[in-house]
Amino acid sequence: MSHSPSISLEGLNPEKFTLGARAGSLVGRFLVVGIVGLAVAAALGLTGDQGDLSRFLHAYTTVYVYFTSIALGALFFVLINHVTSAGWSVTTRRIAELVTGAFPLLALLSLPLIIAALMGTAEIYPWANPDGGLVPEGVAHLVHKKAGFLNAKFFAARMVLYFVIWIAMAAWFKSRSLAQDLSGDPAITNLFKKRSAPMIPVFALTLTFFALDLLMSLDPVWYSTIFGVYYFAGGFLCFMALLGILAKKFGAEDGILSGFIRDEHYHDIGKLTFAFVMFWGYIAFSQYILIWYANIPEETAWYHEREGLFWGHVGVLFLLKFLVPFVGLISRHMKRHPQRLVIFGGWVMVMHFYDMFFLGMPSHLNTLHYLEAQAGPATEAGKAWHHAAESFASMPFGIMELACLIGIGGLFVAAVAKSFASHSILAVRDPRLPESMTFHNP
Amino acid sequence: MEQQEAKALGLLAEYETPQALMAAAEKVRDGGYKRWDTHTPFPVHGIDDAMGIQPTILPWIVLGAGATGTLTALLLQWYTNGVDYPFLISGKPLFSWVPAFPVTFELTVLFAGITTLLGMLALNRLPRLHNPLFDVKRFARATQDRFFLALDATDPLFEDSSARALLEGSGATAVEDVPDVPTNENIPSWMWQVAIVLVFATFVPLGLIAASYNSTSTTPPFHIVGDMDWQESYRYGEEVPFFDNGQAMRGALPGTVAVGELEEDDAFYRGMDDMGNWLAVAPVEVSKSVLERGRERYNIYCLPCHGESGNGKGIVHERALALDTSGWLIPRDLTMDSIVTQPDGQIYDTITNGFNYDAETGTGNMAPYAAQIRPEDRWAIVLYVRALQRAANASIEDVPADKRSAL
Amino acid sequence: MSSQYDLEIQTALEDPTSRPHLVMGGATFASIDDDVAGVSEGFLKKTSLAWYAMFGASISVLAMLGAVVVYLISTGVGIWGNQSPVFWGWPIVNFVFWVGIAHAGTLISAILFLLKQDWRTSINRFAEAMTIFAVCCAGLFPAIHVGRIWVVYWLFPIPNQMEMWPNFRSPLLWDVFAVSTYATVSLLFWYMGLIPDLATFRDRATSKIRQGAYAFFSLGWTGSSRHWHRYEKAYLILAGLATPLVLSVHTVVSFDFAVSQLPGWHTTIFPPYFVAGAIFSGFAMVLTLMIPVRAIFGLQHIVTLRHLEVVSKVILATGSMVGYAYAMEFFVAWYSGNPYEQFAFTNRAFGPYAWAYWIMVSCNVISPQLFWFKKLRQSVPALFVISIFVNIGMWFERFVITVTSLSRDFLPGSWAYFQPTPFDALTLIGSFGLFFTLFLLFIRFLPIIAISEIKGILHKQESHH
Amino acid sequence: MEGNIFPAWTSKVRDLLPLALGGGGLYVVTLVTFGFSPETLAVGYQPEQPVAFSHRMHAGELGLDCRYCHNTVEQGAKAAIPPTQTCMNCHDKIRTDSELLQPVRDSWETGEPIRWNRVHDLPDYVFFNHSAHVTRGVGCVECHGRIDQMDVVRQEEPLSMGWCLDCHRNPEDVLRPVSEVTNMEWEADDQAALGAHLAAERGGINPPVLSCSGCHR
Repeated sequence: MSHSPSISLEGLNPEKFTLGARAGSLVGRFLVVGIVGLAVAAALGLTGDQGDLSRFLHAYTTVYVYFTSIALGALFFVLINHVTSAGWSVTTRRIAELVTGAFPLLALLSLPLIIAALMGTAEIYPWANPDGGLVPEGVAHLVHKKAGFLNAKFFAARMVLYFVIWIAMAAWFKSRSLAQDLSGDPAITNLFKKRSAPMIPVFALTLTFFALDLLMSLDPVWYSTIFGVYYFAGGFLCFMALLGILAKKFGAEDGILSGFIRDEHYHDIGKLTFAFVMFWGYIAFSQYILIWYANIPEETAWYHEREGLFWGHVGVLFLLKFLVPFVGLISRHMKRHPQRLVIFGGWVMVMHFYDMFFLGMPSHLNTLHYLEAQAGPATEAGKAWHHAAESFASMPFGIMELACLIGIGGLFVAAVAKSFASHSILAVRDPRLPESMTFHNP
Repeated sequence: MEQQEAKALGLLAEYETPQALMAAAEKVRDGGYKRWDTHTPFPVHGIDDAMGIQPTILPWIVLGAGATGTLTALLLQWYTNGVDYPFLISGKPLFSWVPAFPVTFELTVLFAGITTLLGMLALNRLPRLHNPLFDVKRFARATQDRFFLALDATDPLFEDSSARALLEGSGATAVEDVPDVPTNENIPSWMWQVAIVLVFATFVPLGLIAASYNSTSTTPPFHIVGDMDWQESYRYGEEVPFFDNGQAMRGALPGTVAVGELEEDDAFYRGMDDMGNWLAVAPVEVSKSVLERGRERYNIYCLPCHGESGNGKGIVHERALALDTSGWLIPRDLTMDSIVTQPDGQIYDTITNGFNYDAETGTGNMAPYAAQIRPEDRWAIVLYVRALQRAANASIEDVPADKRSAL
Repeated sequence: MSSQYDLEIQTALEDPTSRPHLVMGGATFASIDDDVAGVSEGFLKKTSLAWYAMFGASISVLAMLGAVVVYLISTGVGIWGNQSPVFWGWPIVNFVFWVGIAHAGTLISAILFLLKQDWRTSINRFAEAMTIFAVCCAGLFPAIHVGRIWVVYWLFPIPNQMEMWPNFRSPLLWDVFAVSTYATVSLLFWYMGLIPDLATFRDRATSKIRQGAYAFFSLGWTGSSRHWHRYEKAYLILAGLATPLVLSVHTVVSFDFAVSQLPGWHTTIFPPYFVAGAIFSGFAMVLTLMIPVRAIFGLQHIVTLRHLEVVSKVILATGSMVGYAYAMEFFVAWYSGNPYEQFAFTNRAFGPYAWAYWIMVSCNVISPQLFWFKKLRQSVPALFVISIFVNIGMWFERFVITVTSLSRDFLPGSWAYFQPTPFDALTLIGSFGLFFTLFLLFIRFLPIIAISEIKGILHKQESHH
Repeated sequence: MEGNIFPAWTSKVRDLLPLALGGGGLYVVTLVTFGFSPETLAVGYQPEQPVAFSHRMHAGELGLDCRYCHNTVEQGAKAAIPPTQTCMNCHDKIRTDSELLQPVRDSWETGEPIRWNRVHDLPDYVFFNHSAHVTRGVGCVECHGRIDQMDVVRQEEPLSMGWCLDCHRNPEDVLRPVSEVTNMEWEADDQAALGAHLAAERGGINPPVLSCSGCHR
């Protein structure tokens, strides 16, 4: 029985756990990288033809929902730990609280999409301009039917609402938690528990509709009731993977949280990552098998489009995002080994990006096909669109996607780093800190 | 039994608390003892280290069982639905990982789950219903509120006095001998007798099966699940109590004719022209295939009496003569002139209605074959009979010139 | 039904710096034995009249079930209300209802074990037993609804003279595997948990028969630490196996419906939604049964109000998930623009079965929302009443799903109104007879609380001070 | 608990238990496999008939073609049991005073059919068509055995579904020229070559992959 290291928890100073310049130096660098990346992407997208605009907006959306899902995962981590009065997670919970500091940036980054919708840019949201020629004729009546929900103004209003709610939630937890660093008031912990419970349904609904708005409505015909859960499962999984990586970074021998993040924490983070690998696999499989089995054209079309792209089969996605980390993380030994946890965490984060790519980018291919059909397949323009579609399908990850990834990713890292730079990354006077320091996994 | 003084099988020490037991366990471990154990009412965490227990291999066994389950399920589904009896249902592939997944998962868990319990029991050598420790009265509290350390006398380091001293000095509230209470180690003979009787009893059903395997019997076949084998609908040829004549098959109502059975074509069905005269020539096309058909039908229905060549010396006739049946009427030689000169229609009529036949008594020279032979086959037979007549009365001129030499 | 311990908890202030005691009343190892074994031993000394009365009632209902089943098998499923187009009527509703109830036990024993939720120890044995009995009741319905129960072995891949195999691409066959695996693993899990406690019973027993029986079933358990080591590992593995298993069972049940193309059935959220609903109904049943049992046998210090409150929170959480699923179904039905989908859901809420739908919504969605109030979470009568509402609501949920969609299929010419016959009702009532008969035998002869696990908790509690 | 309740030999019983369970399992499997097989339950059924009609005599020694009596076999699903008329074709003249033939004469006089006992009886849910087989070269002998050697007819084959499938999956082992279907003694010089040729020529013999209603309707 290895009891906790002999760290005295009396009089811990939040200052000591503030990264300061170590993180602050990243902010400026990543800000520049991010802005350059986005500028390149925007330049490519806005100066080219319809196809480039479509590609830019799709790539932007894909990368955007990826990083937003991580922030949402972090927010959920905070909520669920409070509502269950979790003790083990206390030494890692602040990390999640600080990651949610990216929400204001993400709100800002939603503007291009809101503007695109308001301007009726059918290249990304065919419903934003139902007569813009990018809705196949046979389903135009469906898009009109849905106009009560899928219209630009309501879309913009919803986006604003989501971010108001998320920013408020994240800010409240962060500020209260930071206040507890100074006061150590256990009443704050009780308040967390009390408030976090009703926040969970609000969180669930906003996340669901966010996923519907940004991803599902890329194809305004297709629908799946499980879609919100699918997006949630992937996002929380990705955040747990990130948490494992950050925990290793801060908890290593020379890390700022050395001694505070123990093998038991890696084990628990590993277990949650493993559990959500399974949960994501479960949700993804449930959606797939039901659509595969019923074989209804309007549903299977969505998967069919996705099988024409990149690795080309949903089975590959299962293999990479489910089976590999499942086998990798099944043993207790792997979960308690931080280096391996980081390897599989990194793998999961990449695969979650592939998942978002799988959800978002095929819609661009559709757009190209529509453009081809609109121009007439026999015409010069039609042939050009056909060629564009072929070349995109053969290599869908190009400069545009890379620029968007660097752009939004850079800004996201900058925002998170800023958050880390100015606050303690340990909830030093959380009443359950001692428990977190001594608990044992069976 | 010879020794009056029972030798102790070991020592049992009792402790009040898990902490005391843990401390004692560390001492015994450090003392180098190998054959000893602690007994507690609940799993005491940390005692594994205190006793030096190595991690169990159970997880690996379970992993193996789970993998076996996975493989079993996949092979089973692939082989049964994809290979052995491929059966296409609602356009699904014969084998695909998507619908195969649920059963694969379940069997993996089933195999692994059963192995977990059985593996745990096997590694623990359980069930073990007899245990010398049960003979120590205070040991009953091992499952209640006391903590015990048992030292086995077979341990190489075990020496009563030193071991006792070690335990007594370890904070034990009591140290006691584990008595060697006499017990029967060998399976009693009545168990063997029962087993032998059982083994012999198993031969009875096997014998019964062997006796009826492929063997002749007047007992109707036994249908294990017979409920749908005989349904409440009657079929042709079955007996049914509902109707007067007890037959399931219903005849046509008097005065009605089934569709297609009007048989209004006199020439074809009766062999007569409009005036009631026999047709001289069969109203069917003459071709090799019809003649072949005629030969085949003739051989089935006519040959038994009239013989292969139509000479009236068929095998039934031969047999009738051999039996010396008084009532036997010699079949006609179909190649005789009186028949050669008959019109086709008349021969047809003979096949249909018999010859010299009295329908009332059912007797006559030849019975009617209308029920057995279809009209077009009767005409085919007529043509074939003509061929037989021609062959019987043929001259060398009838043989094609190039074949004559063969005769 | 409340006790001094309940009052103690109701007035206690939460202190996040320490974990509250799960076992109260100054319990010791020995007193736990007395309390739990006393339930069973007390019976033998002087079996309570109430038990005999309840057992008599249950077994009569069970006998009635036997008679109904015999009549069903000898006559055919025509005695039920199932007919075109509602071929899946009452039996499937009851099957899904009971399987759902069965989920709580494994959830409590396996998932909460993995989540290190120590409070599970007070109720896990009880819930596991409930699981097994509920699976028995659930298994009854598919078994008898096939009509020709004697050929039920066709569901298993056994070589035969027909050289036919079951169709592994059918979700109904997945059900066979899922439910039988679940029943087996639940039974193993339950039995494994029982072994040390049966040994305790054995060592306390005074009559030869009891000693012999408990000695036989406890397999010679001596509490050896070497045994405990493997035992705990096995328990952990079984928990790890049972966790995805419990999810898979109701998922596969949901596949029975959702792989079809029938509007109202074919919706992708069915798998997690069914699982949430199953846990929801299972926990409600745990409350319904646990509240009277703890009061009758004086177990309020082991199954404290705190336990009941946590259960109520799980009910609130899963009830909200179910509500989320209802909402998503409705929204997406509209969003789909598919007239069949839209009709299916309008028909549910306003069609001929609207009454059932609104019973379902008020019991399943609205009633658990009352658990937002701490006062109600800590009021034993309120917990009891709401848990019964949830049980009713979850039965109606299955009724609504099964019957509304089938009774209004794609072909208006075949539309009909499903009405159960008295035999339908008697079969359902009879299944409760089976459940309670088994349950009453369980509380009379077996440890209804995991004694050794409670002792572990007690030890933990003590060593914290 | 006081003292041991179970004697020490219970551990030895435990060690033998896997053996006993394994043996018991094997025994039950054997029992079911052979006990429930049609070879045990159905094959060899040889009911007594109301008339001591000898197929050996009529079909074997006399060499009457099967179709002389079972004349519907080429057109219908059933190979009809002949009416009394067919018997009387000859027996109004042969053995008219035989004791054995008394039931036939009675039947003829009263018009009551002779109640033959059915030997080969497929379950009612099986749709079997004689003509489909006989006119495509499946010999009578394949299902009924050497009828021409039986005084009293007996069920030779299991008539189980698996038995049907075995043949349908390997039709080349049994197919013969249509002209030889009633010939009980016929044997091909090279069945493998002939069977393969005939199976390819006829086609559609393999068990139905698309629906059960090929045989169950």
